[in-house]
Amino acid sequence: MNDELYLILIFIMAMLLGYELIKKIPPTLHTPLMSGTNAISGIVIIGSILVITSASSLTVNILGFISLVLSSINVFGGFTVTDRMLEMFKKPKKRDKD
Amino acid sequence: MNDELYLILIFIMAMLLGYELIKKIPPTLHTPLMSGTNAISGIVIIGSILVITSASSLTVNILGFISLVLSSINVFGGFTVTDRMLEMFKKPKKRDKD
Amino acid sequence: MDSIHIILYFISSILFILGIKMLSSPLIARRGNIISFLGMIIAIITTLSYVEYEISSIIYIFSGITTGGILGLIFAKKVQMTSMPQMVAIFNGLGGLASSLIAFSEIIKVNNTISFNLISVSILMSILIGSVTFSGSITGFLKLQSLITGKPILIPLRNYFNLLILLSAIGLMIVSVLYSGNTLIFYTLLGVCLLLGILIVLPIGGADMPVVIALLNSYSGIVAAFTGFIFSNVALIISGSLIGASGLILTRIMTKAMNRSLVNVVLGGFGATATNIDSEASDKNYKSGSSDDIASLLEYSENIIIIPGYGLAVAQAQHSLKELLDVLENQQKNVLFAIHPVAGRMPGHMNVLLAEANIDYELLLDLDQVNEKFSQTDVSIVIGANDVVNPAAKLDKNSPIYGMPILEIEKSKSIVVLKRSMNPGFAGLDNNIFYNEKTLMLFGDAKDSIDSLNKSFKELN
Amino acid sequence: MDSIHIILYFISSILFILGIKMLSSPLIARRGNIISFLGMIIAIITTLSYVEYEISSIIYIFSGITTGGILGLIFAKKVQMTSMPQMVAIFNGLGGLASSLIAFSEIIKVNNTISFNLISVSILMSILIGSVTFSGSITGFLKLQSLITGKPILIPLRNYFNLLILLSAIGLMIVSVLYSGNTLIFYTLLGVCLLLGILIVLPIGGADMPVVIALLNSYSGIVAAFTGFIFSNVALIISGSLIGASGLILTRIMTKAMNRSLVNVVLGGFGATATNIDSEASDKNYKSGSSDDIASLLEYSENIIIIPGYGLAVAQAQHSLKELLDVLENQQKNVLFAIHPVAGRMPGHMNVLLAEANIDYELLLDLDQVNEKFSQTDVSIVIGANDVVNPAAKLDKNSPIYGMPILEIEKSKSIVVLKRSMNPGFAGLDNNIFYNEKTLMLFGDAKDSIDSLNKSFKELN
Ligand SMILES: NC(=O)c1ccc[n+]([C@@H]2O[C@H](COP(=O)([O-])OP(=O)(O)OC[C@H]3O[C@@H](n4cnc5c(N)ncnc54)[C@H](OP(=O)(O)O)[C@@H]3O)[C@@H](O)[C@H]2O)c1
Ligand SMILES: NC(=O)c1ccc[n+]([C@@H]2O[C@H](COP(=O)([O-])OP(=O)(O)OC[C@H]3O[C@@H](n4cnc5c(N)ncnc54)[C@H](OP(=O)(O)O)[C@@H]3O)[C@@H](O)[C@H]2O)c1
Repeated sequence: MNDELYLILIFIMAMLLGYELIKKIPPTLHTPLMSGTNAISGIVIIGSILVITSASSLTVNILGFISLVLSSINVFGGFTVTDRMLEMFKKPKKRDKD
Repeated sequence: MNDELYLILIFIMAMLLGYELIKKIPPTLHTPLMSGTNAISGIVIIGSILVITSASSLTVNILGFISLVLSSINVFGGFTVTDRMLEMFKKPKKRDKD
Repeated sequence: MDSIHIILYFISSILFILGIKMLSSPLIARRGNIISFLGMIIAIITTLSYVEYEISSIIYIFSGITTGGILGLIFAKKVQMTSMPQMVAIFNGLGGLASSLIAFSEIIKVNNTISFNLISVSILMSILIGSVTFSGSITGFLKLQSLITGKPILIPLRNYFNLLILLSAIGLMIVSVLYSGNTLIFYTLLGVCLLLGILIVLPIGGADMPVVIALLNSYSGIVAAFTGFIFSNVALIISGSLIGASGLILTRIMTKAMNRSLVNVVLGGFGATATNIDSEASDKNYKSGSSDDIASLLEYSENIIIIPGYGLAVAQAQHSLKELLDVLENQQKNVLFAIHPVAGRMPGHMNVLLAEANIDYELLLDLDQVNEKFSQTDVSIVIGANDVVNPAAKLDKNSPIYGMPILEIEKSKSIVVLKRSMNPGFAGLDNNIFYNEKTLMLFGDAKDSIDSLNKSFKELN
Repeated sequence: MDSIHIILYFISSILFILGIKMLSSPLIARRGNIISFLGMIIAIITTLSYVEYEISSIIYIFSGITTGGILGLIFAKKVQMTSMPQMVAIFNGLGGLASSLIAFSEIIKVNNTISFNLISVSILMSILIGSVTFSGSITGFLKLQSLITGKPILIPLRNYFNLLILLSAIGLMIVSVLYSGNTLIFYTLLGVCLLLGILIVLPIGGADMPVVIALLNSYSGIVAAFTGFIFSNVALIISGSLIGASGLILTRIMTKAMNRSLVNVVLGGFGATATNIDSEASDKNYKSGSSDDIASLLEYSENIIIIPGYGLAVAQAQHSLKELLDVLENQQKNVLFAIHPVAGRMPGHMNVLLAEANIDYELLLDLDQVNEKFSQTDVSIVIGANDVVNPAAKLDKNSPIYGMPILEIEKSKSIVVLKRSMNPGFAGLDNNIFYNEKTLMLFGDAKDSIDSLNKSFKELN
């Protein structure tokens, strides 16, 4: 009944939570953050699947297909490139510090 | 339709958000935090009002009344005592620091 | 309840969130508290705006809020800052009882018929957690106020017994769903839960009480959230979960600072066996000085660190301490305060106390910051603290406080300890630092000792 | 969609949250990325588990994911670390386009009949934001890749014109609700929005592009959340809002580090007028040295700070730099790196670059940490940086970068600058530090210069 309203509240709560979490990420990791969120934005892949499986016409099918390809690029490209980047940060070699 | 489920999700999101917020509160303010959250827990005052206004019997009315009194103590006592405490923290006098 | 009311409730929740967020800095914390209060007012007005009234309910509501409000205000004005732990305990208890009464009324309203759904489960959980919170908090209060002994009260096999009671409470909850409609079950459930709260808290020693209170604080939030599920109310749900998170984090901070686990605290008994002090204690030598001795020691010192503890709160010596601070600062000495995370009896207890005496919070250093400073310190003045400077925590593997990080005052050039006797602190342990050759004891109530120190110091100058 | 699917979607959202949270430390960041990926997999499988298939849709889905996946993987393996800004721009664009196509399909499905409710509004907003994100990102990409000029392209009265276009887009949205059922309106809307995206980004100068990209990143999140409202899908809503928040925060960090306001950036034109370099520039004297000169200077230095900038990335000189670091450290010299928050072209650009060369991130200091160190520094080596060390930001009130905090290398005993010419950096400003008497210029591509420096240094020893 109040479904839509509650979804909006969830949206706002997630924004606030995101704000608190991301504020704490050090500048060192800001580029991986950008490409990582890029990858997550590929979540619209869900929408593409929903469009295709409930498609009523060829046009819709094609639109859904295109958006599926685009969002899959985002997902697979995004996570892979972020992983490539983060791998570099993995192990700072041990050094004798002052 | 999915109201209840969404409310549970909101509950979890609020927990996570609370966790992030409260982790950042400095030890200096932990006592005010405890009494402040005490005051906020007086929010069950809403429940007491709802019980009274939909009361079907004297017993319910009395139960509602008692819980209303208790939660009002929490609300008014809690915020006042927290304010008293925080007032002390207000202005550190200026000092020449090294 | 229309959409507009849900939105208003959400706004009030956002204000609570903002209010808590503003507690992150002492400068804006007070405004944060006012914002939370505003959130509360919005929540109350919103509720009053959509419920249907009879004349009688108006009277109940008006008189209820007035009575509670006045009682709360009186209480808030009268309570001593040193009694904060007790106050938080009582308020937790009130919150728990209120929630459990609300849940009870809901059961009566539906004629005891409940089934397996979110509302019924929330009602049952509210009764369980609410009444445990209530009776547990009251027991904790009685212990803190020394109305019953602060020592752990140990019933044999208590943990099995408590488990049995918890299981029977859960059993009753299941029965109440299966044989719905029976009032007696609920009264029994209520009774069992109240008993459980008492029995859980009784075996817990006084030193662990603040942990338990933080835990009960968390419970009072969770029960508010369950109340929220009963009424599908976002304000209750969100603020309840904030409180729940807050209590849990404080619990964790305290147990971590004491190097204990939560399970270890809750199982109880801590401090009950540790009281048999090392018998050689009485053989060891300590030096005790007069306030004049100490004043002249301070006279020739440059860097001074003061370590306040529970005794400062008991003696209400914070204002005298502020005077001492002023006197020392007038002599161009560097004075700092070392605040251990579990000094006193509440998280942040010392901070509130020193703030009350108008001592600048920028002088207060926490464990990490201060421990590297002791080696350049001329005098460490311990005022009514004990466990937080006990080296046994670092050295003695068998000590019950082993592993707790402490303030490392033994690194400083000399040590002065203000307390009334050689008696142990809350953990009931002897403290080798008092027998250190660098240490000078000044016996007496902390306030009296500081006052005479001030006098001696002034006479010197 | 049953409750169980909502719960699964929520679990996948929690994994995204956890994954982002783990980006707070380089040590666990990689695991965090894998956790986010897991969240994505769960979301996809959940979706596939409850939709109804025809044979054709199975083919579409399978081939779509495979095609996209392979393209994505190829792209991810091939892309240079220096091209990150472009890559992020493209990915933003793809996300925006995907969302806007989804919204478009939904409109077609309901036969263009929309009304004033959350779903319809979300559809319209998805089209608006999605296509602006798409065309804006692609324009940004073209500029970054220098396929069109990086300079601001300034159409007269552009801001009024853009406002007009935005208003007409909104007008079209309203019309589409009022005269529901008309396909043409939606095509017009799409066209107008695409135009808007291009026109918004065209006047923005290359130096401001990263800010715009972060902003578009935020948009791509918000549009995902709107897609979530269309399908009542919590995974889309929550992850969309996380991305939205992330982009906004990065935007704010960058504008703050440049001491600009977001409005100022978005109105565009920055750097268009600033290119007329101070005419006296050519009169001023600078000293230029050979790699041998600099090697012997370094030979007698103890504390060295390296300031990398955009030129390091262009020259791909990070591996040579690592070699230089090793050589210097072998000589027991203290070498640190000073990372300005907007050095390079992306937030954290330098960090990624140096990490790629296996330079320990503990040697990387940020603005606050490093500025107090310059006074004890013997040599500051500036490699392909310019604006981030331009004292005009502190001294010249009329400079477009006035107020931006800079790395204060003028405090160090001597300065070495590696760049190709006396040309200005991205803000198009002359830099007085190059004419400082402490400064020695080493002209040439950064990689070549560092390599010859390494050679000279080795010959010395
Ligand atoms: N703060 C928290 O959140 C928290 C939470 C849980 C547990 N605890 C526990 O509480 C303890 C706190 O350590 P602490 O060092 O602050 O206190 P403590 O170890 O309890 O020692 C307090 C000392 O103050 C002295 N004292 C009492 N009244 C005094 C008075 N009027 N004037 C002068 N001295 C007086 C007592 O010695 P005399 O009797 O000889 O005077 C006692 O040794 C720790 O064991 C900690 O684990 C604290
Ligand atoms: N990082 C971000 O997130 C971000 C965001 C928005 C804006 N920006 C802007 O980007 C700028 C960053 O400052 P910056 O100091 O890093 O860069 P910069 O001011 O753009 O200076 C880069 C310098 O590198 C030199 N260079 C270029 N290619 C080279 C090569 N192959 N070898 C050697 N040197 C080379 C150039 O001089 P020559 O041509 O003489 O070689 C140029 O002066 C700032 O204006 C900042 O506001 C950055």
